Amino acid sequence: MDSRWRQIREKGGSMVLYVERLLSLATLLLISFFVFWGIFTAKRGNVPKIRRIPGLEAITEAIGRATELGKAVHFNPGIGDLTSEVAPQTLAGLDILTYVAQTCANYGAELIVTNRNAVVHPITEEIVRQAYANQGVIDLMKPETVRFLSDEQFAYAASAMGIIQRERVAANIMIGAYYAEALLLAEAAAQVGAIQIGATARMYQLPFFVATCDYTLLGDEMYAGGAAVTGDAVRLGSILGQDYVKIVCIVLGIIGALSATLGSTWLNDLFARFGN
Amino acid sequence: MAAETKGGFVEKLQHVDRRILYLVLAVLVAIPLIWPFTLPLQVSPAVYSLYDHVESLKSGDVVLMSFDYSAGGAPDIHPQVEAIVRHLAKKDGVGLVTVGFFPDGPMFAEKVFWILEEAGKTYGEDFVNLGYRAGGEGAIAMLASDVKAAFQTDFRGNDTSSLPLLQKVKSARDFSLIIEFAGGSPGPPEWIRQVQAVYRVPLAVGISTSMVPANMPFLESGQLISILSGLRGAAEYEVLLGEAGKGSAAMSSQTLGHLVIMVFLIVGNVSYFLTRKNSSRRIS
Amino acid sequence: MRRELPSVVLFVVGLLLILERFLNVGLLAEVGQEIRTWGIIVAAFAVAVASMNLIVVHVRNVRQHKNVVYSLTLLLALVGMAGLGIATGTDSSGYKFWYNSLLSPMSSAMFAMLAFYIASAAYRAFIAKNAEAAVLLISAVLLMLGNVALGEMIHPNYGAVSSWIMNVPNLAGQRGMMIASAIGAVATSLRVLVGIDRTHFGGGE
Amino acid sequence: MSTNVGDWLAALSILALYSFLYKENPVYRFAEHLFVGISAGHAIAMAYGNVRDVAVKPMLDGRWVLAFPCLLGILLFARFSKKNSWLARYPVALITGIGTGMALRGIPSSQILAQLNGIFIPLTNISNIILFFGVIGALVYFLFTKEHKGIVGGFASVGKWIMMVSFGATFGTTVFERLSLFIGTLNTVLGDWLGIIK
Repeated sequence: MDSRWRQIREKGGSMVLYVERLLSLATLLLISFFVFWGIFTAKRGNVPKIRRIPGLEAITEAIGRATELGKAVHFNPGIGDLTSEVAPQTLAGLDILTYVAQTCANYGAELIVTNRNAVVHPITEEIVRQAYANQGVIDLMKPETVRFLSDEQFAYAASAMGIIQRERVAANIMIGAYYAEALLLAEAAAQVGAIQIGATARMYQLPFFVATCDYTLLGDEMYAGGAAVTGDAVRLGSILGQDYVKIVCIVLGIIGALSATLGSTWLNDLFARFGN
Repeated sequence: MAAETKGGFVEKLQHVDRRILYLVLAVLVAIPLIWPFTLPLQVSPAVYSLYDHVESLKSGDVVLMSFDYSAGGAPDIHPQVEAIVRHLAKKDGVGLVTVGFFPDGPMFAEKVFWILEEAGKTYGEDFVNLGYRAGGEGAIAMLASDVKAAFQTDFRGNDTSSLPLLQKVKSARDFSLIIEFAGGSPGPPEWIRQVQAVYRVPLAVGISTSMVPANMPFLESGQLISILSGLRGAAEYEVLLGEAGKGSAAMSSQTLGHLVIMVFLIVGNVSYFLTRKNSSRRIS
Repeated sequence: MRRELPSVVLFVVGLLLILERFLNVGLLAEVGQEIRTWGIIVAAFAVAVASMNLIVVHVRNVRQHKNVVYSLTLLLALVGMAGLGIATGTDSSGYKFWYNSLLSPMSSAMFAMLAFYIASAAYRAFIAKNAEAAVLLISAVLLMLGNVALGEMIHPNYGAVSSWIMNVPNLAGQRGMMIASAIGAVATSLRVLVGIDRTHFGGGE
Repeated sequence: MSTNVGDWLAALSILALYSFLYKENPVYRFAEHLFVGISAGHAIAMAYGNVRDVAVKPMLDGRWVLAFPCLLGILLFARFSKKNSWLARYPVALITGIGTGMALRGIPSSQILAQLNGIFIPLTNISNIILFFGVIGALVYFLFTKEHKGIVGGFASVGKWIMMVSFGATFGTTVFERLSLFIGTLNTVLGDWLGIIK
């Protein structure tokens, strides 16, 4: 802190506000402003449009191919639950399941949904039944369309691998929170030559999806995909707000780099002094 | 005809039973453990930085070590703890306080105390194991602001106000160095934003290898003074310490293991593209 | 009322902790300490509840005569280890014996099996079908050569190549992703704080 | 060959779990259930230690207010009853409130500002240029309301290729870590138990 602030401190007038944390507080307020403004305007009607996401479009293509080959589509909303910090990933998986189920009902393709989480299982059953009913093909839905395999991670993976290979599925769609078992599913599907679409925000698993899947949604892209498919105003507004924050960061980055290139470190010092 | 048999061989190559691949990996990784061969090992600047920091500690300094890893991830991280504690054992008058925010943490701290006892150090004066606290990031912030308020009782049931070593320590600011060993969450991000950013104490982390790339930005920005990268980090520290340990012994097995996986990658890709070219030629 | 009051509690707790960081007020620091102490206690109970869930599932298995032997093993192991830890203390040599000779090796084995899954996937599933996968696999191989001493065999200062890849392109991507996901995490936390998102409260009215 | 019971138990339990790699079998399932049970038992023992040291002991010394968080903790068990599972929302509100508050107060300075400060660098050498355009590119890739066309598309693809290198780094380090864990179990089986590792 430069001398002026220190004098105030030493004269006993203790600053109520931590001066060296002003910029961090401003950042938090800025993000809050943009996010809540985005949600507010989206709720009032002008809902933002999400950019093209290749992974999402590939789902339609994959289900189409499965219908041509007369083979099944396997879907799994990840092995996460609905209350821990991976809940948003499971939710995005369930949003996209709505889209997958509707497309399968539309094309008449056979859908198999497997679950590891006992709480998520009945929700997926309801989503698929709703989608088939909307398309008026509720008879297409069989008891084994949505299956709960096991709540133990690797026991789930072992039996899901068995289903993928026995049914020789033509498409394998994995969207949600994934851990080390994702490798087993991806390998089983690769062996039967299925088109694979993967998405997770767990960054330690993402590389293995990129290396095995034909299309991968990277990190937060799955949240945007989930919101785009369901048109959820709150989440779309929040995504718009986050975009504005990223734009501010990009502009600051450019200003900071240009100043540094011209030899001045005013922005570095500002961040270092007030950004604690 | 030749294309057919070549295609046949390549197809057979693709449908090798998974268990054969497992056997090849298991045998090739096990061999160097029985007959190790030593290989040159470059020590990274980050390991030098931590080694120099520990070497510069003076009598009266106290180090905090947090054990935030599970038994499952321990083989990749625990050899680092042994190497650094062996270095601390040589530093007279330097105290060590251990804590854990994973239920397995305190159990692994207890496993290295024999090294300190062998160097004549005693529990209570030279080292203390505070034990485990649930609550992750909140509990870390609690420890950092007031060590003895967060831990009125240590892992062995002693009253912390009666332990001589802990009288020298009130908050995180009183530690000369903090080393966090982590295999997941809470990990470096939580320690940086609740402890390093607030108390400005030198913070190093010893983490599982797969977490290193994602935490490199914290090293480059100076928020961390060092990152020890799994078993290799232990091997490098052992080189500086001049005492071979579990880290160096494993490096030759790691080398063969990596060779196996790289060969599998190459063979897998080559045979995939060969069969795809054959099958596409057959269809067209 | 059943959904509103908990949301108010959540908001007040979160806001107090945020204010504690940015305002230099003694009272706030004391309130923050008290909140965190309560948090440790409730988090400890939460660990017990998660294990209770396991007990409920496997007691039901035993009652319905479904894989009785396995469920009984689990229940006996659970009660035995918890009982021993509570009775003799988790720092007793007896407790350490069972911890070091069963729990520690078995959990390493459970995770070590992943090395095998990666090996078979490397052989069959990691195919450079598109340009992204190709760039990923090539940089992975370049770095793997650097992580073990194979790199040095190819060229004496191969280490400089792999450390440049780690310190420049890798770091750029990680830093960009860190900022983007940090903004996402703040947005998600804000929605939870003000009660827009309530997944953590579970279903039901 | 070791004569210590602990080494025998450790090695045999490891081999029982590895039998899953050959085929799912009863020995594996027995060992797996044993492992899940012991881990849960350990978690309970450590959690009990927390409640004893952080709540019960201080209460006996007069801090009776800590009875309230204990009550909150017990309310968590309401989740198992259909009718009044809403009671469990109060302890969850406390834990989630703490998690949210700690994240919101810490993330801006350490994971946004400090990282942005890292790209206020002179664009005078190739490394700094790659570092700068890589971070900006990754940020542009994660813009979801702007189509990836023109200048935005260009930056987004720079970001994507740079991120592929980062994923390659995570891929390679994960291979290293998994091998370390396997080597750890080999040390137990071949070293401590069979004694063929010097």
